[in-house]
Parts: sequence; structure tokens; C-alpha cells
Amino acid sequence: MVSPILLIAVPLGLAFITPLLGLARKGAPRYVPAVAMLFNLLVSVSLLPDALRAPIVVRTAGWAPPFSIHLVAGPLGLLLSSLIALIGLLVAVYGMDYIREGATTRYHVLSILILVGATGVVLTGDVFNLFVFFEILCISSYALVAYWGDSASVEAGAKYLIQGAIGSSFVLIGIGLLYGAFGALSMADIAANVSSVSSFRLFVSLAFLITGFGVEAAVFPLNAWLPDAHSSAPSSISAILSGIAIKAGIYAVARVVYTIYGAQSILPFVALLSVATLLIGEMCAFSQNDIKRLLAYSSIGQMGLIVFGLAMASATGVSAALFVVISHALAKALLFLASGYMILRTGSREVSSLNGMGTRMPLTSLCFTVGAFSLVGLPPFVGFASKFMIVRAALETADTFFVVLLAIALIGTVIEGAYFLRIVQGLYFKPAPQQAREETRKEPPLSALVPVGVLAALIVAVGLYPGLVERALGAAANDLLDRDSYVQNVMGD
Amino acid sequence: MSLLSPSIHYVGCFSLVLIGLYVVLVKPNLIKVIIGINLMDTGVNLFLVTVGYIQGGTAPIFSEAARQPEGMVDPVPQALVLTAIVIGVSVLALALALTIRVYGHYGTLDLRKIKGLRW
Amino acid sequence: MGAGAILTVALAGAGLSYPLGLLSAKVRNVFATAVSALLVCLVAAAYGRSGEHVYYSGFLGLDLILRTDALAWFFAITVSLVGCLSVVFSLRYVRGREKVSFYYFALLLVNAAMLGIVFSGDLLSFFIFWEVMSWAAYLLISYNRGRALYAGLKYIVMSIIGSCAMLVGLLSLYAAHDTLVISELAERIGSRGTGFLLGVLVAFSIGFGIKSAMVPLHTWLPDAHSEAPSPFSAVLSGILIKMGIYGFVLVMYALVGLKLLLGLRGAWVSFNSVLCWLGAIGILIPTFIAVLQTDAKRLLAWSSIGQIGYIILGMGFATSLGLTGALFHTFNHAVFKALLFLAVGAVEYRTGGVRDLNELGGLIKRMPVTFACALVGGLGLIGVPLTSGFVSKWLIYKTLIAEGHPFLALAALVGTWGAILYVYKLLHNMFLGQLPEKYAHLEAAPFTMRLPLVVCGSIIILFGILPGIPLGAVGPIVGSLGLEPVQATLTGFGPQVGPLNMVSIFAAAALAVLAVLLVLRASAAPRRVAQEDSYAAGSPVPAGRYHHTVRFYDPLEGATIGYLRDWADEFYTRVAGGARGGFDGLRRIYTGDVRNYVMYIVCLLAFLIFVQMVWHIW
Amino acid sequence: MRRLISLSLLLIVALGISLCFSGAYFGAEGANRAGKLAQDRVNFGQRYNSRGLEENGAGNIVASVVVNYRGFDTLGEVTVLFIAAVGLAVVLSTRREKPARVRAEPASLVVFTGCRFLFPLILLLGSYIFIHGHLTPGGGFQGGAVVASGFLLVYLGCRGKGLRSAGFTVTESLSGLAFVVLALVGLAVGGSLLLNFLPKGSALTLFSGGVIPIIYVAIGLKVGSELGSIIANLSGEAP
Amino acid sequence: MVTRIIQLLLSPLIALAVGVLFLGLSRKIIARIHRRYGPPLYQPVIDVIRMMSQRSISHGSLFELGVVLALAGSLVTVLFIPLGGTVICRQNPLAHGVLCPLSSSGGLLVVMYLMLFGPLGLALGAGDSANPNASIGVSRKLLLALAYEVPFLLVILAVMSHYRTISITEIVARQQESGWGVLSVPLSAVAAFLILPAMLGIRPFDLVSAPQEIASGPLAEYGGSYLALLAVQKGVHLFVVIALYVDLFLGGGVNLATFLVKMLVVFVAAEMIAAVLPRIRIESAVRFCWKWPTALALLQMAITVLSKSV
Repeated sequence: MVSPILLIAVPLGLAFITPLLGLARKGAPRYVPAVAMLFNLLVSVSLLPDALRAPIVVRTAGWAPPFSIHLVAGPLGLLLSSLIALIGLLVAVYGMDYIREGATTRYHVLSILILVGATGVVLTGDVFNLFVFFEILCISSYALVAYWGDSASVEAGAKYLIQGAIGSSFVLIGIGLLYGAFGALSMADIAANVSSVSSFRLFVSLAFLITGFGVEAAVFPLNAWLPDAHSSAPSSISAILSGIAIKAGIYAVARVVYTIYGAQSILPFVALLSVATLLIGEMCAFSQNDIKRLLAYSSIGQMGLIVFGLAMASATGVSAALFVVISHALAKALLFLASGYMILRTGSREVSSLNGMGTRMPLTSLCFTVGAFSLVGLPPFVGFASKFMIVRAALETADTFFVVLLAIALIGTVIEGAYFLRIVQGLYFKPAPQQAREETRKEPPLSALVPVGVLAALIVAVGLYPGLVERALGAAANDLLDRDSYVQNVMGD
Repeated sequence: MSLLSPSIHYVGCFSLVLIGLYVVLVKPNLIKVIIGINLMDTGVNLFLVTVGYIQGGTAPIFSEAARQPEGMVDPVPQALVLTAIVIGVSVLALALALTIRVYGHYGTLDLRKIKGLRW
Repeated sequence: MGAGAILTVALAGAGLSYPLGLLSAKVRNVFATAVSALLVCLVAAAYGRSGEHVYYSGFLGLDLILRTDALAWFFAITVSLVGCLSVVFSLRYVRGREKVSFYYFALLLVNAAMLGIVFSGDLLSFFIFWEVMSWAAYLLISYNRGRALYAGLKYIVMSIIGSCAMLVGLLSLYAAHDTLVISELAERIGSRGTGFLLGVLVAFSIGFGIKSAMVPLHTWLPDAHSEAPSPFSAVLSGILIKMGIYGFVLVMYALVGLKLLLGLRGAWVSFNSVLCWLGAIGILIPTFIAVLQTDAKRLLAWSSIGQIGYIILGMGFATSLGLTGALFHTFNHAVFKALLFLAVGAVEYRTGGVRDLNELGGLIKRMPVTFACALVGGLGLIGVPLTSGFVSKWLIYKTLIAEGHPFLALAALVGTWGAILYVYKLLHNMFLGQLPEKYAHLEAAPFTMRLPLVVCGSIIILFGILPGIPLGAVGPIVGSLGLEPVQATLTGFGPQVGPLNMVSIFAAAALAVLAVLLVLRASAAPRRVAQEDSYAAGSPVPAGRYHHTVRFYDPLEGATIGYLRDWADEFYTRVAGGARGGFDGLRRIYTGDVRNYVMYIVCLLAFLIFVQMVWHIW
Repeated sequence: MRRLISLSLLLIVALGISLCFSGAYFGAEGANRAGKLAQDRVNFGQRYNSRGLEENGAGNIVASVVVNYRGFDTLGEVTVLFIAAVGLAVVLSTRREKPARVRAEPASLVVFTGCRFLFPLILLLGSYIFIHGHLTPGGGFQGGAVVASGFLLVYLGCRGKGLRSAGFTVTESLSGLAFVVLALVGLAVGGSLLLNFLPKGSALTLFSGGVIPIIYVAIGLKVGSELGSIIANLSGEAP
Repeated sequence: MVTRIIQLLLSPLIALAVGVLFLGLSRKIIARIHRRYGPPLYQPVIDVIRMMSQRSISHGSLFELGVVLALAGSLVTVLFIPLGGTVICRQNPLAHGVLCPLSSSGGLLVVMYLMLFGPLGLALGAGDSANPNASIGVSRKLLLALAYEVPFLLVILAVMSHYRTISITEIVARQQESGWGVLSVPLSAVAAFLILPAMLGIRPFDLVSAPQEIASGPLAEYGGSYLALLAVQKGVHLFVVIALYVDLFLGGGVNLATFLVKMLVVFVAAEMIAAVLPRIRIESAVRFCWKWPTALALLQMAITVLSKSV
């Protein structure tokens, strides 16, 4: 049986030797991320059935869990790591041809590392280790955001970095307070003893952790970096950032709140924040003219939906949120990837430059449409199923508070529908700009079409057969919510 | 004073954190903001070390002279701080690199003027 | 061979039409026509079989069920019929335009989705098909580019609002009763209080109201119907908005049931009386707005809102007479509104897209069949005796009077007069009078366009004289929804309902016409002269155009224009504009200054700490 | 205005933190250890201090913690540094137009010679530190940093003497790989990543601590070369 | 059966005769009020016969068909209106002595709809002539119809809700039992009388055909036999409207003779008012109709509804 730790170690090793490969053969590094992520995908998926039965706890350095860092490859972790590997694989394939300028070898190294970071975040069972992987994720994304080196991307990178650095300092303070209180760093260990410490102290640490991790999770009001970063990064990286990175952030917050603290009583506040996030995101996206910025704001909106689901603290709510995580990852990655080549061909990020793409890049446009429909929540795409679950969960709480919030959240989805469907109209029913260049009349290369097509196919497939992920979702939600069994699994009896 | 004295370490390191934060919040110069971040980092690192400190404790290193674990301070925060420092350095390096590039593009480090990306 | 097979054929047909179109346009056209015709045949062949089976087990933990009953079949035959006619009409209409394969795909998909809606045995699959219908329709509405884009967007945004409301409604039901299967829900639904039920019904009503263009949720319709390709306007107006009606009937009668429904009342109002009043308002105002339109399709669009008002009015009464009338009118409206849209489409097709009522005229000479059919459709719309529209409207009036609601009846009857006004305007300005020079050599509509017109026209006349045929189909529905079926005979109604014998009216009318014709025959034969000959004595008219069409109802316009505005639309537009401005303002919180961003972060931290310090939330 | 808002926000935060450490929440005698409240629990530090030597054979418990108990963190930490190096190169290498660089005056002979003289010594000191990381204070990171300071010295003192980044690349790749491979060997041998699978040797001698010194050497090399390449990149000599 | 057939033939003939006679009467009354001698009562008959023999022009089949539709529609309407007679048994409207051949079909609602045929047929036919005068006339006609239809519908609804039936024969029967409609729904009767000129198309509401300004409007291009038929149609329409009034408010007639007498009274009253009034504009007509008659009818209806619900 393979160990889940290979999910981190192997890509890491590959990332380390990639520069060497680059020295040896110029073209070699671009295949490495794909290989690494293919490996991860296979391993994660093959481990998933086991993890659904019982979480796989992996010790490092040979010591039993509380005394060394350990990974907890539970249903949630493996589900997310499969998602990461999947999106990562597709983005890696896309990146093969998409990234032609700049320090390509280093791009590929960083693109592996960002995914390793995300994988580590979702798998680790140690709070400081969480921080370390979080930093791997963040720092590599700072660099990747600035990859193009133009003024926008550098500015975005710098701003992102400043906010991220503040966030990580907060996380560190939170961890310090935790360690001070418990003398322990294993999440399970802390979780087992949370009630033994006076709550205000704990709360301060919780506040620091939420705020710190929340920066990456793009929860309002911590999300100001997101539109800048997502829109300025190369489209492949935007796909990862939107599809994965912020999900890792939200995972971290959820782990902290649910597993470590079991702080259900702050969830109403979180729910309020989530709805604010959703509305802000959708409203800002509504009047955006820059397609990537629009997509970025829409990500904020979707994060709001995810956090809303999580804040319900019910099994259905959490599994609905996780479903949104999946559906949003698929759809948003698809949209970023598809728009990447459109932007490349037209040389403009204006929404109006996508006009008439339906005839010029029909397959890409078709996939884009699928993604947009899915985000809006139209059946038979996966977005519908996830939205459905969110609504169902909110109504099943039978709590007026959540029902009211749901109503507000649904307004957000209406706004989302308005702007996405406007773009879709542009794709098919608006004439191309006059000065459209001739080469815009070309589909992207196969390396881009395949990932985009696969994503679209997945969106439809999971939309039609949500059963594909449903079981895993339930188990994952349980993984997050059931603290006792989490502690038990990690600490032994 | 008696109340404060045991916590004096904490007062110190959190002062650093808050000062750093204040610098980030108020100073319009990008370099100063980065300095502020570094101040915060330093404060946080000090805090971590302090957490593991035992009054009058010794370094957790066995040697011919010191063979008993009693009185040694907690080694874990030290390891953590090591990591934290390295991460801080990495962020700092990247921040400086980005600053160079930002300056190259905007010709200024005034954050009030670096507003190419907004709403 | 039941609903499953029919749906499979429909969906597969939609899916295949696109790839086939890439191969060959001809094959695709034949295929699309064949599929839609096959659907009519299948529905007709399987008509009346009832059944229920799970076709997808475990979608998000729910079973999706297909169910066929009298109500479903009635709507299914309407849907497949109008769908088929519009496909046939499309053959020429979209030939040579862009994205034709896409057009057929979307058109067939809309039809398939509507069949799915009516065959759904649970609310989830109902909702899924509903949404598929919505977005496919959105794509088709946008098909004409230009202003159609705005129309399409408006439509889909309102649709999404509606479906959100619906989603909340149906999932509230699920949360309360743990099932979405209609038959199971119907048994359990009473277990929660009436307040809950009312909330659910309101949520559903928003969804259905938007789709069926119930005032004041109708504002998408005039734009969408007028900008969509004409065959699709026929589908939109003929059947798509009827899905809202289907939803109303399903939820109000099949799901909630009569007893509970009538129990939903406060001191002054009850749920269904509100519905009735909305229906009455929906008859009055839109009808008179229609009178003032100059765009043929826009006129018809407003008229659709008005006619929906009749249906809602009839349906809201929860009496067997009213429901029968509403259902029958649903069918009738589908047929005659499809006919009218298709007729306008034919004119549009031949004149190169002209729909402006002030630019047409005299087309009866070039397109006599189209005119004749449009006339029949128009008469049906008015509800002139001997057309099917008369019988359904008669039932609705009868309900209103019998239930003692003369004010509602007034709205309905005045609405009919409005209908006369706009139908005449439509026919007059398009077909009668002077033929403009540029249309002097217009060809008649092609056969594939005339065929659907003639079919619709025949149906209107046939069912107008023998209303027993459709009423025979409506009876079991009403019966299955817990009401006493109306006793209908082949030719009308017996004395229990209030005697109505269409055949005797027909005979009398035929005799009278015959008599008058005989008299005419006996007198001197007329001499055919050109129109100009009598008006301008054969001299050329200086302005070229002397046919009075512009501002045809000028006096009415002068008297009422101030009131006859689309208040709802203006309100929504203003709200949307305000929201847009608000969004733009809100966006400014992302100032671009990173220090502010850090400030936000610290704010959250401080907020959390503050809250804990003050309220001790944890 | 900005100052006021900032100050008030920070005041709230400060208040929160101070409440958290004040006696009311802390207990009078536990002031010297924040973890006092968790006293009844087996404490990490105590356990490592008491068992670390026998378990890992390394005299420096911190080294033991860094490389073994929390070695996984260290792997991540090395990665972060690696990212910093690579990311820095990414950020700086995509420069479209090179700003006109003021050609620095070469250093004086004294400085030049002094630097050349010190450079190998510094490298030696650094190597010493990371080789003896398991015995004395310091370790891979510290040693690596010292090594890098040698490069910095060369950059500062020996202007014009270019730093070859290819060498750094090879070194950092290989040492990073070595770390990962060593970790994976542990997995292969004992079913656990970073397992200290080598014999522990006799305590407090150079050849003790199993894989700890080896890993520390790899870390030292990696950190040294990464910081070196960062310096190289920042100095503008990178490709 | 035989009675049915006789009735079927009889009532249109009565309508034809009385209608045409009323046309003559109308001219005579106006002439007398104007202190003129006026044409003889049978003048319209002569006109019709004369015109029938003239050759007309035509613009197309709809031009002709419109006329047919108008006249046939009006004639059919007559079949639904009871023209006097006593109700023998209220429960079975078929077994009575009322002269109403098609009382078994639809009642008042059908009548209202059938009354559409006249204007509609005329409008369609006239519309086909492309003559702007005709179009304007039609436009006026339809608007006027709309104008008077609002109070008229209110009146009818008030009557129908008062008697809780839509069958005219039943309404008549109820009146014969319990007093005329004029007494039970007085305001409606007044309102109906106010719009009677509009319904009849006589002054001050003769703006549809207004010979002086729009050359007889819809009739502008009609001549010969068509004009003759239209004249007849006008007469029949006159008959229908007044007969309806008598049926709704004056309790119908015990037999045909009383019925006709009542009709005559109503008609003469309406004509006398019309004769002294000038023609008004269409806007004024609409405004008038929607003001007083509507208000009265509404009031009556409110009273009726309230009294019924109490």
C-alpha cells in the first residue's frame, strides 16, 4: 500500500530536480508538473476508498502521532487532494504550451510547489505543519502572480505578498498562543484538550488563526488581494489560485474552527461574513469589464457560498459546501483556462473582446459556456447540484437566520447569472470587434483544448451523476464535523 | 510591577508586532511597509521563543557538561522559530525582489501612487 | 412505451440535431422535423396511460420519477403539437441564417425539457427540466442578436430569480416532509401549518408567475417574445409560458390539494383570490398596452400576458368550471397564439424582417392563406363564437358570474374588447388596406410555413364547433384534481352547466350566412376595381401611402397613455439601475491602496476580539 | 485619520492580547510558562528533552526536533527557501528592459584580497556549523546562512567577480533531492518518512545521530546555495 | 320542432322588418323635431330595394365577406334574444312560449359575443378598402364600442349578478315574476339608457359614419347591394340593442306585440334625445361613456354585490 505522504514527497523531489532537468534539456521541465500531478491523482484516487473507511494516519520519523508530525489522510483530505491533483494535472498540461515566455523552468517548479503546498495543507494533521505548507502555497503563488513581470502582475504580487505576510504572521501568533496553552501542536491533541483552557485566551488565538488563514480563503473583508492577483497571474495560475489555493485557505479555516476548536458558536458570525463575501463578490463582478477580474470576483462570490455552507455546521451543509468547492474548482478552472487562450489570441482582457468567440473558437467557447452555466447553477451541470445542496442544507437547518441569509445569498446568484449569461451572449450573439486579428480565428493547441474539454466533460458528468462524489462528500463532512472520531483516529484509543 | 514582570517578555514581543502592524497600516512607503512586516515577524518569532522559555532554563543541548534534561527549555519552539525565520527571510527576499520590479514600473515606492489595480 | 421513451426520443433528438447539422443541413432538417412529428405521434399514441416509475435513482439522495397522468398528457400533447409546428415552420424561417444547427438543437431541447416538466413525477426533476428549458430558451431568445440580447438577458435574469424562489419553495417542502415525490408530498403536505404552506406557495408562485408572465412579474415577456425568432415566439407564447400554468395547477391542485388551498385565507384575502385579482389586472392593463403597440410581435406579446390573465383568473377560482375553462384556454391560447406568431413570422420572413405595423398593409392580396389563418387565430383570440377560444372564455366568464365576482368578470370582458381592438389593428395594419409598392411582388408564404398555420386554424374552428373533444380530455384532469368534472357534451354543455350548444350556433350562423349570400347572389354582381380607383380616382396619390395605420387608436392613446405604461418594468429597471450604481459604489472599497487592505484584515481581527470581549460569544 | 483608525484598531487588538496574558486569565505562578495550564499533559518539550538523546542519538535536542521529530516541517521549510530562490529568479528574470546599471567601482585591493582570503574560511566555518549541527548549537540553516554570507562577502568585496548561478542550481537541486531521498529511504526501510534508520552511534560524538548529520549537511548545502542564488539574483548577475 | 323552425325563421324576419322600419322612423322623428316633414316611414325599404339593383364595386373577397359576416352575425344574434312571450315553466326554458329560438345556447354571454360580428365584419370589410376615411371610421367604431362596452358590461354584469344567471330567458322570467329590471336595478337601467345612442350609433354618437367629415366612414366605398345589406344590418342591430334593453330592464313582453310596443317606446325616447344633440368627438364620447354611465353602473353593481353578499 502506498503511503499518502508520497503525495507530498514525490512531487517535492520532482520539483527539486526540475531545475537540473532544465539545465540538461531545455524542454524537459514542462512535462514534470504533469507527471507529478498524474502521480498524485493516481495515488489519491487509489487511496480514497480506504480513507472512506477509516482515515489513514501517517506518522513521520517513526514516532506515534502526538510526538511527531503526522498526516491525516481522511476522506476530506484525500478528496481535496484528488481535486488538487486533478486540477493540477489539467493545468499542468495546459501550461505546457501556454507558458512560452519568461523563466519557464521556474514556472514549472513553482507550479508543482504551489500544488504541493495545497496538498500538504489538506493532508497534514499538525497545526504548525499546516502553517508551513500554507506558506509554501502562498509564497509560490506570490511569485507566480508576478510571473508575467508587467506592472499589473508585479503590483498584484507585491500587494498579495504584503497581505499574505500579515496573514501568516497572524497565523504564527495564533499557533504560538496555542502552543503556549497546550504545549502541543498536533491538531488532534489540541482538539482533545480545548475545553481545558479558559476560553478568552483560546478565542484570541482562534481570532488570529481565522484572520490569518482567512486572508488566503478570501473571506470578506480579507479578499482585497484576490481580484488583483487572480487577474494578473497567468491564466493557468489563476485557475490554480481560484480552483485550489483559496480552497486550501478555506480548508484551513474550517479545520481550525471545526476540528481544533469546535467553535460552533461563532458560526453565525461566519455565516454573516460569508453572505457579505458572496454579495460583495457578485456585485463587484457585475460591472467588471476585465474578464479575468470578473472571474476573480466571481470566485469571491463562490467562496461566500462555500463558507455559507460550512457555517451551517450540519453534515448536509458541510457536504454541500464541499460540493461547491468541487464544482467551483472545476468550473472556475475551466473558465480561466478557456479565457486564457481567448485573451492570448485577442490580446485584450476586455469582456467585449470575447464577443463573437463562438464562431472563432467554437470548442473553447462551448466549454466556456458550460463552465459559466455551471457557475450560475443551471442543470444539468454540476453547479446546479451543488447549489441545490446548499439550498437544501440551509432550509434543513430550519433556522430563520439561515433562511434569511439564504435569500440574500440567492440574490447573489441572480447577479452572478446576469453577468455570466451576458458574457455567454457575447460569445455567441455579438459580432466580433472590427479590428479582430486574423489569428484570433484559431482554436488553442491540443494541450489546452484537452484540459478544457476534460473539465467541461467532468462538469457535465458530475452534474448528471452527482453520485460520483456524493459518498465521499458525506464522509468528508463527517471528517470535518466529528471531532471525537478525528481525535480518536489520530491519537489511537 | 509584580504583575507585569512575568509577562514582560510578552509585552515586548507583542509591542514589536503592533508597532510593525502600525507601520504597515500607516506608512505609505513600500520599503517601510516591508520593514513593518519584518518587525512583526521578529516580534512573532520572539513570542514563539518566549513561549518555550523556562525561567532560568538552559539550552536543550546535551554535552559532556550537561547530561540531565532537567532545566532545559522547550526545544520545540526553537525549532518552530527556526522555520519561521526561514519563512520570514523567504518572504522578505521575495518582497524585496517585487519592490525592485514595482519601482522599475512605477518609478516610485509610494503606495498611494501604486494603484494600477483597483476595483 | 411511456414517458421515458418519449423523453428519450426528445432529448436524443435535441442532442443529435447539432452534430447532424455539422454533417448536412438537409439531414438535420429532416431529422428535426421527423423527431418532432414522432413526438406528436408518440404522445398521441400513449395518451392517457398513467404510470409512475423511477428513472434515476439517487440523484443527491433523491429518486427522480417520471409520472404520467391526465394533466401531464394534456400538456404534453399541447407541447408536442406546437413544438412540431414551430419546427416545421422553422424549416424555411431559419434557412440560410447563422448557427442553424444550434437553433434546432435549442428548439428541440426546449421542447424536450417541457415534455420533461410535464412528465416529472417529483419536484426535483421538474425543477431540473424547468431550468434546462429556461436556459435553452434564453439561448434562443438571444438568437436574433441586437436588441434580442437585452431581451434574452432580461428573460434569464428573471427566470433565475423565479427558479431561486422555486428552489427555496421545493426544498422547504423537502426539509419539512423529506420527499420531493409529488404523490408522496401530496399525502404529507398538510402536516405543517398553513403559514408554512402559504410561504411555500408564494415561493412557487413567484417562480411560476415569472415564467407564465403573471402581472407584475411579466416584464421579460414583451421583449423576449418580440425579439425571439418567430417560430420560437410561437413556442414561447404558446407553450413555454404555459409551463408556469402547469406549475400552478400542479402545485395548487395536485400537490396542495383543494381543501388546503381553500383554507389558505386570512380575514380578507385568500391565496387564490389574490391570484384571481392578479389575473384580472393582468387582463386589463396588458391588453390595453397591446392596443397601443406598433410592433406586431410586441403586440402579440402583450396580448399573451393578457390571455395568461384569463387563465390565471379561471384557475385561481378553484372551481371545476373555472379550472376547466383555464385548462381549455391554455390549450386554445397555445394554438391561436402560436398561429398568430407564426403568421407574423411568415410576413416577417417574406418582407425581410418588417414587423412594424405602420409599414405593412394589403398583404391579403399576396398572402391570402396567411391572412385567413391569422383571421381565424385573431377571432379565436377574441373569443368569437364558433372558435375554440369562445368556449374557454365562456367557461371562465360563467365561473366569474356564477361565483359572484362581477368586477373580475368586468375585467375579463373589457379585456375581450381590448382584444378586439388589437386583433383588428394587427390584421388591418398588416393584411388589409393598401399594399405598399415595395411588397407588390411578394410571394405567398412557403408551404412549410402555411402548413402549421392551416393546422392551427383548423384546430381552432374544429374545437370551436365541437368543444366536446378537448373538453373530454380536460374532464379527467379536473376529476383527478379533486373537482367535479364539468359535464360536457360533444357540442357544448348540457343544462347543468348552463346550456351551450355550439353546433346549433354554427348551424344558425351558417344558415344566416347562406341566406345573406343568396340575397347577394340575387342582386347585381359587383365589379372588381383597384383600391386607388375609388379613393383617388386612379390618380397617383402624392404621398404614395394613404392607408390609415399610423397611431390607429390615437384617441385612446391620448386618453390613456399616461396610465398604460409598464409600471412594473419601469420599477424593475429603476431598481436594477440603482443596484448597478450601488454595485459600482461598493466596488470602490477596493481602493488599490494596500494599506487599506491590511486595514480590513486588522479590522476583522479587532472585530472578532471586540465581539468576544463584549459579548463572550464563545 | 488613518493613524487614528489604525491606532484604535490596534488598541483593541492589544487589549485582547493583554487580557489574554493578564493574571486573571493566567494564574499567578504559571507566568513563566504559557503552557502551564496544560501541565498535566505529557509535554512535548519535556519528552523530547528526556528521550531525545536516546531516541536519536543527537546531543542537540533542537537538531533532533528539527530534523527528526519535526523533520517534515523542515522539509517544507527548505522548500519555502527554495521557492524564495526560484520565485526571486522568476520575478527578477522577466525584466523586459534592464535598467541602465551604474558600473560599480571595483573594490580596493585590500578589500578584494581580504575578501578572497576570508571567503574559504567562512565556507569552512559554515560547513563546520552544519556538520556539527547535531552536537552544538546551530545546524543546517545556520551553517547555510554562514556559507551564504561568504557569497555575500564576495559580492560586496570582490565586485566584478560573478556568482555562477548554475552551480547554485545544481547544488540546491541535488541537496534537496538528497533530503527527499533520505526521507524516502526511511519510508522504504521503516514505513515512515524521515525515519532515523541509521545506527545512532555513540552519543555526543561526531558520528552519532543516525541520519541527522547527513540531512543537516544536505540542508546546509541547500540553504547555502539557495541564499547564494538569492544573492546572485538580487545582485543582478543572474541570467 | 315545427315551432322551433317557425321561430327560427320568424324572429329574423321580425327583426328585419322592425329594424328597417325603425330606420325610417328615426328619420321621421328627427325630421319632425326639426320641423321638417321628413321622408315616409318606408323610405329605407325603398332605398334598400333601389340599392340592391345597383351594381357595386368591390376590392376583394374580404371586402364582400365583411358585409356578409356583419349581416349574418346580426341576424344570428336575434335568434338568441327573447322577443316576448310568457314563461310557462322556469325550470325548463325549452318548454315555454317565449319567442326565442336559441335560448338554450349560452345566454347573454353569447349574445354579447355575437353582437361583435356586426362591427367586426364591417371593420374587416371596410379595412380592405384602404380608404383612409373607412379606416378612421373603423378606428372610431371600435373605440366607441370599447367606450360604451365598459358601462354596458357593467350593466349586464349587474343584471346577471342580480338574477344570478346568464340566461336571458331566465332574466326575463324573473322580471315577469318579481318586477321589472328598471325597478330592481334602476341605476343600471339609467346607465344603459345613457349609452343607448352610442350603441345604436345615433347622435350624438354618430361619429363613426359621420357623412360630413369622413364620408360615412366604413361605408365610404360601399355601394349597391353591399350598402343595402349594410343598411339592413344597421336596422337589425338597432333591433337587437333595443330588444336587449327591453328584455333586461322592461321585463320583455308578455307577447310579441307588447314587446314591440316597449321597444318602440325605448327607441323613440332615445331618438328624441339624439335629435336635439350635436355630434361629439370620439375623445369626448369615450370620456362621456367612461364617466357617468360607468359611474352609475358601477354604483349599481356595488349595490347589487353588497346586497347579494349580505
